[in-house]
Amino acid sequence: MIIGLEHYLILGAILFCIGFFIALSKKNAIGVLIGVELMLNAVNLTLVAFSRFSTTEIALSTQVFVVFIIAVAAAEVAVGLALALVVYRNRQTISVDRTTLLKG
Amino acid sequence: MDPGFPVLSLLIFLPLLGVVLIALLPGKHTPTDWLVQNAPGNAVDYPKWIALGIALATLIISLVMFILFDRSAAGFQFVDEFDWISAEAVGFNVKYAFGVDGLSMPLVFLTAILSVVAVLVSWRVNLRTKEYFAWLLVLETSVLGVFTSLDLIMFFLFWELELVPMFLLISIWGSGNRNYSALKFVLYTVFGSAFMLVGFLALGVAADTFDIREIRHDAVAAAFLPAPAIFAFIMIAFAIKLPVVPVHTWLPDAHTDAPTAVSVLLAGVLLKMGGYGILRLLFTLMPDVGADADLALAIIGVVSIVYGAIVTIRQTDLKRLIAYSSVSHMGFVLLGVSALGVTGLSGAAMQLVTHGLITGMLFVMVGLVYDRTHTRQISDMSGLAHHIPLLGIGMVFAGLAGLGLPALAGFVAEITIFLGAFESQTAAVSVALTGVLLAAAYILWALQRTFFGPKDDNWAHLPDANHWSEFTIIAGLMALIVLLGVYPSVVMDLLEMGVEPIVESIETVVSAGAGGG
Amino acid sequence: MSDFGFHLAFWSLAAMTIGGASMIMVSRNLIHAVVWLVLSMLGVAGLYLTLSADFIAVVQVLIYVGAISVLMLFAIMLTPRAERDNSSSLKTAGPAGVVVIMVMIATFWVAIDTDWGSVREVALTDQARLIGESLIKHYILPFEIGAVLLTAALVGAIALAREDDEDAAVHAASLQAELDGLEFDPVDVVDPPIPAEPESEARS
Amino acid sequence: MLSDVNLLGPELVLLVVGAFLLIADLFLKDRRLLMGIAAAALLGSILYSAILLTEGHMGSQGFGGVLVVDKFAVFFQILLAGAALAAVLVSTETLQRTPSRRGEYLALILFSTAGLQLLAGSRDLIMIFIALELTSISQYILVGFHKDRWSSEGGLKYLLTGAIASAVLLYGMVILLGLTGSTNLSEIAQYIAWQGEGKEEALILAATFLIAGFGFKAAVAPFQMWAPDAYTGAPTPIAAYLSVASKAAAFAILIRVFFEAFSDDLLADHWKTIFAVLATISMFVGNFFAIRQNNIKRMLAYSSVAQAGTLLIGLAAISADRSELLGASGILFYLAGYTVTNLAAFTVIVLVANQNGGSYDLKSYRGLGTRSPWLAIVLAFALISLIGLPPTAVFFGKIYLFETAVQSGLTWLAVVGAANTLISAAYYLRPVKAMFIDDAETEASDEVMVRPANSVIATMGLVTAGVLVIGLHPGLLINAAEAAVAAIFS
Amino acid sequence: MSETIFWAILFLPLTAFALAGVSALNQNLQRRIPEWDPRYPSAFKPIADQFCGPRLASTPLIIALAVAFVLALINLIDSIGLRGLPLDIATHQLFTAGDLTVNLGVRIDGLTSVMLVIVTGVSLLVQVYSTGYMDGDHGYRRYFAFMALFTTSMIGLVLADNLLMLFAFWELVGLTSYLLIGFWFHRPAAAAAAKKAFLVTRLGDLGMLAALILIYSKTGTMDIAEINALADHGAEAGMFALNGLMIGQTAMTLFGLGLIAGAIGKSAQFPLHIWLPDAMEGPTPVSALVHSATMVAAGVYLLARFFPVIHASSTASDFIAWIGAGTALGAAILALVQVDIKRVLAYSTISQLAYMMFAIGVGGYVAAVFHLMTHAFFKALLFLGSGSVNHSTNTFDMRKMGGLRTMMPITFATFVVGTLSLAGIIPFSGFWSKDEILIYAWDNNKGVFVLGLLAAGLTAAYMVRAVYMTFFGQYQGGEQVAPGEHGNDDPSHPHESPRSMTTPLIILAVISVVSGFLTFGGEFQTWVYGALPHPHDGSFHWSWGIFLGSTALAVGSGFAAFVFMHHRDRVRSWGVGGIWPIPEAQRFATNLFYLDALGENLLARRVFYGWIARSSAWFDATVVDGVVNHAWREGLTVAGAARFVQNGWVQAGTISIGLGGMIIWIAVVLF
Repeated sequence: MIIGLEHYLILGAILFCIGFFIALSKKNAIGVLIGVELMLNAVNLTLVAFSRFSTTEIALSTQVFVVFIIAVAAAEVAVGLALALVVYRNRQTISVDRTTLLKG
Repeated sequence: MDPGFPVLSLLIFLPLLGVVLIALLPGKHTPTDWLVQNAPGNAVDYPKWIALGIALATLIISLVMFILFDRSAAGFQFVDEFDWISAEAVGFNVKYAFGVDGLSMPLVFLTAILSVVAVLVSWRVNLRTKEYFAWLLVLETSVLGVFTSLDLIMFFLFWELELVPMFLLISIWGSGNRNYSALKFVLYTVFGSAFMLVGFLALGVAADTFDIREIRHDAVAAAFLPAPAIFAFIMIAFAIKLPVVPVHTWLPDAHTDAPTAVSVLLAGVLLKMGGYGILRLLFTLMPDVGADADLALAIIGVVSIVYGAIVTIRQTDLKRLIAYSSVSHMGFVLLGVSALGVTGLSGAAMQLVTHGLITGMLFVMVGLVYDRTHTRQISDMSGLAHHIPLLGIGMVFAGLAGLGLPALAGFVAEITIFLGAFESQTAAVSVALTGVLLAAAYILWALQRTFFGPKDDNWAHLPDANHWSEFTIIAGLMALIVLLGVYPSVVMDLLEMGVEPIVESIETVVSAGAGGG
Repeated sequence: MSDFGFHLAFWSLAAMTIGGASMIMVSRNLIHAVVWLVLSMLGVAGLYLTLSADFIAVVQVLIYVGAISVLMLFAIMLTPRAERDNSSSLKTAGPAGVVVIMVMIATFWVAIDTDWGSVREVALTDQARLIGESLIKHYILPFEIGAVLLTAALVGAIALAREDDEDAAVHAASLQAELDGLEFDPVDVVDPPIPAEPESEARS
Repeated sequence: MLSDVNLLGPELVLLVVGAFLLIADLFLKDRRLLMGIAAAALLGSILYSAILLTEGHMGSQGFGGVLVVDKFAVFFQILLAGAALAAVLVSTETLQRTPSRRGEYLALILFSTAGLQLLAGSRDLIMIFIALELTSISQYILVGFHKDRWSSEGGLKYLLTGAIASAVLLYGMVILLGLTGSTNLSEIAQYIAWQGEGKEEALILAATFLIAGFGFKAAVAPFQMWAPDAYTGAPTPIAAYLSVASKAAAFAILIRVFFEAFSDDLLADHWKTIFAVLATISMFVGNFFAIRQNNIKRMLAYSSVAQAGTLLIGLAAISADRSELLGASGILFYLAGYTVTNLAAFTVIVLVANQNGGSYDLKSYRGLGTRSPWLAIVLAFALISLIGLPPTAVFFGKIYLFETAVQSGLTWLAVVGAANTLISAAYYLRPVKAMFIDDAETEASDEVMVRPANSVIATMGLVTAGVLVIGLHPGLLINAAEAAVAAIFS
Repeated sequence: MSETIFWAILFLPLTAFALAGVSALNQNLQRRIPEWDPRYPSAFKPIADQFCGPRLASTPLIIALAVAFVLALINLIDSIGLRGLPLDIATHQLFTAGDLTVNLGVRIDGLTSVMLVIVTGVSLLVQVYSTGYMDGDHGYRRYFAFMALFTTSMIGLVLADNLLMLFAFWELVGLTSYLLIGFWFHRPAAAAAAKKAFLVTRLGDLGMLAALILIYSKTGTMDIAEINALADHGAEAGMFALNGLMIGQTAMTLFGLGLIAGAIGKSAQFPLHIWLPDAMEGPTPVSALVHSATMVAAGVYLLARFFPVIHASSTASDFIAWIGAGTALGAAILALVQVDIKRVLAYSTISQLAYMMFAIGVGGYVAAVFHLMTHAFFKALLFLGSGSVNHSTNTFDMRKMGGLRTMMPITFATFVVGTLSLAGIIPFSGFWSKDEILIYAWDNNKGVFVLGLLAAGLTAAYMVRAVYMTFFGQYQGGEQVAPGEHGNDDPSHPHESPRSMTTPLIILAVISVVSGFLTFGGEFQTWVYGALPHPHDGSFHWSWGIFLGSTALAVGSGFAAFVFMHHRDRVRSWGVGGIWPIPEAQRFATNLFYLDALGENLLARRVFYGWIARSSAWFDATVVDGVVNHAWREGLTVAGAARFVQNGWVQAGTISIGLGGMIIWIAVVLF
């Protein structure tokens, strides 16, 4: 059996789905962020897989894309954690099912 | 008739100028006893005088137009147009175009008259007078715009514009359950105009123009939407406005809770927008569909006439009673239209004009009575004619006009409709005849219970009509109603001129259809 | 790519990645979850290596394992123990499961069913230089914007996280509001009353 | 390369001044001055866009094809900068509340605007992603900028949802990239045209994820749920900004991606259905949820969902054949009208909140008609415009959009849209009723009036004039919108 | 004779109406305005009173009517010269609407001339009488205003040259009748009677309107002469055609029946007769003029006008013959049990009008018109006489009168003349006209003849009964004047009425005697025939058999009634209640055969108002409006409840993103 593109794509898909599930189900805001990170990792894995199995230009584009995604992920996490901190200061909790002041 | 001067624009936007004036000049906000308010020495109340002046000015302009109107030339006169929006690439072109023909001229004149009446009948309004009169004038502009627009989008614009003043006028200056009624009015109208807009757009897209004068019914056949659907869409709006059963229930509520002036305008001109629209848009632009829909229209019309009248009989609130009677009376318009002949259509148009005057007067009278008694319940009143005989005369007169008495305006319209529609809609007319009897029943019943009968000393202190504004309204409207009753040609000729092209196109279509198989 | 070593590497790294991710799903402790995240990311980095993307792998280890995880740990450490719960919300887990299964079906289907037209058998060499050149030449604008993005995030995160004088006042008022019983009232289903926001001292 | 920088001008002005503001904040303590600088930058950006327009750079691509300056982009650049300008000018109260973070606040608005402007001109997936993230991250921070209970919660929710949405969006982009081997929109289009056969599932999955991502930004149902929370929590100028600028940029990029990259006949039919259905859902959800809101910001948030639905009518119409130009120009025209209208409404909301201590409850609007008639009139005018009544901007916007639907044979969609006007009237009239009809509560009428800042009044005047001018003479804007979309479809 | 004259006849009373209206308005203004508006110049009041006093209401009207009467007489003389042929036909276009042309014009022929004289003459006398009768009444000026309007309308009705104009004035006549019946509108009975009269007659008018519409749509004309010519020609040729349009026999029958419906309503024939007795709530001169002499006769006039149409269809003519005969007998029976003198006269009116109706039905065109004329005079006389009685006793209840023959000799004498005329005693005018009708009935329809003859006998009986109760026996004291009303202050001592009232009585009595002689020589017949499409000379009919039979019956039954009344106490002691031997029959008759109850209470009130209208109103409020309101309310509730979706959790938002996206994908891929 040759391990080809499809393997990596399926792997990425599994990772994406796990991340998505975590992001959708965790109560803790940081838990949700972890899920998002997993999703982004899945995206990156998929991208790198494409990079390996296609022409040169795509290979470069995809890898550049991965770099950008990693950077953005870092920025998102930083801001997310800062916001979580502010919420915590206000509410003494970062549980998203208890921060439901805004609803309806 | 081309005056070489945008007289129609002036006419339509003059009230807006009045709004600006009212906004700039100070208003009087000191409420005084309305009985002595006009005693000598009281300060001048600018807003009402401005409103009166502007309304009179529009009346004079429209009167001049009425006189100058060339009764020998068909088509639109006083046309005033330029391209307003032209997006050629996408085919979205809107013209700023106004014009009057035989059909719209009397309605414009009617609007101007009733606006004056509305201002006069509001003479004793003391709550936020500035806004009140400003909104009244905005209302006048929008109605005039509807009657004179020659572009579908312009028509729609003015049609919608009227909602805002109506909403505020009813819900601020109204009585009873006014918020509910105002919202109900707006929602019903918006519901209708939503469909109307789609219909207009379908028409415009198919014909590649929104200009009423340029849309040909052959083009409509090429629309995405089948022509009957377009017709039905637009009809929904007009049916609600007219109103016909079963979309009429906004009308009693709106009328009951509206201030007198608004009731007058609502009954007098706003309902006419529906009938006008049917004639001007549906039958002018889609004669083929209209000709096919005649039976449906006749049935709806007859149901409105009879059912409306029967329901009217059970009303216990005087304003509500008159409101329901409007449902019945406006059914005649549909009946007349369904005749598809010059006679029937002229009658329908005539009914628009005469009902405007008559029901306007009825609402004026009820409003004046309500000002005094502060009740509209028929059961609360008795023998009012003893205490307020002059108002009694007005009320009886208006009531008799409303039941279609000869020599008064209503008779002319109704008889013309009957005569015009009988041949094509025999059964419908036969049933509709009972409406005449029912109208007599509810009006006479109401008169008997309120103005006649034993004296009620509760009302002994009531002042009769005692202000020049009241005399002016009553006498003026009576004179007009009698004039139209004994010499209807003065408007009938114009209306006939207006509907002739419509009937011609219907006949062309029908004969073409018959010839083609 | 058929040698045994490669197979072993792929499957073990895949197991590590998926296993780590799965452990996050079930872990009840947030700190444990971050540790599992690190494991999973290391697995991904390893997978990058199997794809001959060494530069990316290095970046992955540096940024995710080195920076993001640490950042998260810091944030978690700032909260009390009670807030380190990482349990799933039972209310959302069901619908979330449905959605995720749908996504999974879709992505699997697309991954397997589509002809991706994969061509190249040989891996790219000299990746760091090529990526750098590409960034400077072709993707200069995203690169610059990315820099701004990071600046914005940095500045914003600082602005949010740092506690200023006026923020203290806001918190005080906020707490006061809570004490005053302006907390959300479950009866008032229509709309939570939003009390007046406090005047800051800066207003004068 | 230098000419490329020229093309970047409008954004560059914002980025540079934004960076400068971050520093200037340290030594400039006058908030008016800071605000002035930010406003000047936005004006400069508008001016630059105008210069680009007149200098004949239209259609030039820069930076290796990732950025294009065409009339379409310029239209949005001006619109977005204008919206941001209004948001900046009404931010006096926010700036007062956060004396130590003024620079950051203004800079983030500028960065976010630059991001949105770039989005409008992007023709490359990576560029789109970065621009989107720049604006998103700035907005997350801005929403949580007040750091109180509501603001921070709104910010966090926006961020968490947004992060997930952008992950989904990325997955879509990756599938697209992997399939077509390019990040450039026109190359993607070529690929689809030549080799797209048999790969519909993947393409549609990618497109679905893109719709989800962009739809999230535009607050299209069912991707809208963040919007009410974020708007309610955010500082009001930011809520105003979000409701118009985000939506505008999202629609810009939707038009670009779907009608540059995905315009092939292979797929176009699907888009028509998808957008039509989304439009219907959005309109109903937005209007239906708005009916029972008592918080005016939240009500406008839901209304913005409904407005997004109305805008989607245009997208559906483009996808149906025949009326590409009309549909897209309809969207642009409607967006412009909606932008000025919503800004007018929000300006008044800001002012009223300043007056009454930050309340957005409808009750606090009672008797406004007598207390501050001008504010009440402007708000009423804006709300009337939002319903789509004349003589206002949205009136023609609606007519124009429904016309596009009718022209493309989507009459039912026009009917749905028109029927939704009915529902929307039911709630848009509630504040009007509160202001003019209900009696003021006693304490509210005794309140001492705070004189609003000149900048706010000026903004209010400008946007209100905009609503009126567009309402009375829509031709100009329609022609501009037409010219703008001609750049894409020709 | 110029057309102007006829317009003058029409407009003279109209001018009087305007003046009376001014006077009435002035009365109200004078009474009210100075109280409210201090600016009202007090000097104005005496001037206004001087020129707009009560005399402004009555005097111009009397003058106008006098002039009109003279003009009508001159015209009649001209008409004689022309043998009743159309004298002047002038028509003017009023308005057009498409094919419809509505004209306003006069048609003067023998029939019109006769009618004009009757209307103006009787009206003049009644107005003179009214100045006395209404003197001191608060509504004096209003009264004359209405009277003027009524006379105008009636003249217009007679003059009309086309059906639409006729219908218009027909309705106006109905209106003025409404106003006059409800003249004392503070009496609930009067207000109710007015409404009832208007509605019931309008019910009949619907038929007329339908006929009008039908005939217009079939022939395209409303001109009376054209229609008559068409009908006449068709009746001979067996086919109706005009302007190239063919009209079926059914349409012609329907047209006739429609006209008959109008006539039944206006002339109070079964089953629409129920309004007339109630209409006696109006002032007595009104009853005299409106509800006996002129307005109710309009129905007969209408049928006479359209005589060829009625006779173009045997269905229509038989129908009206039987209706008329039945009504004549039924109303006579009812008249026999009334205790209110005006009600006796009212039922008598119904009965006599029914005579004219069946005369039309059996072809007695001239006889009907002749009876119309004689009846107008003697019935006006009788009503005015009853008014005179009332003027001094304040009551119409015959049980409270009696023995007045000595106290009011002129009234008595004239009343007896009227009675003899009505009873058909030779040589009073009623005899000649009634006999002629009976001759026609004998010739054409024996059944109708029998009914008519019986009615003639009953007529004598009830009139004798009325005269006896009023003028013979002991005076029963009258009735005290009701508070706030105007009347004789001392009813216990009745006195003769003032000159203004007795003079018209005398004049009418004289006319009642002599007008019957017009029948000799056939001149009258010739005039009236002149109005038909085929004018021919008339002749005097005479039949000894019928003369003897009817006279014997009348005299016999009158004598029997007199004897019965004279000995009624003894009759009662025989154990027979009332006049009728069977109490049930008595009750049946006094309850007006329960027709009123059936029509008004059951059909109008119970079935229509209580059931149909009520359920419609319920339907409207609950279903038509209710559905909308419910949709609205439920919509709001659902909108409120649906917000649980937006529950504030981040995950709700994110799940909806995922779900939405996936549903799109699945939908697109699968479909």
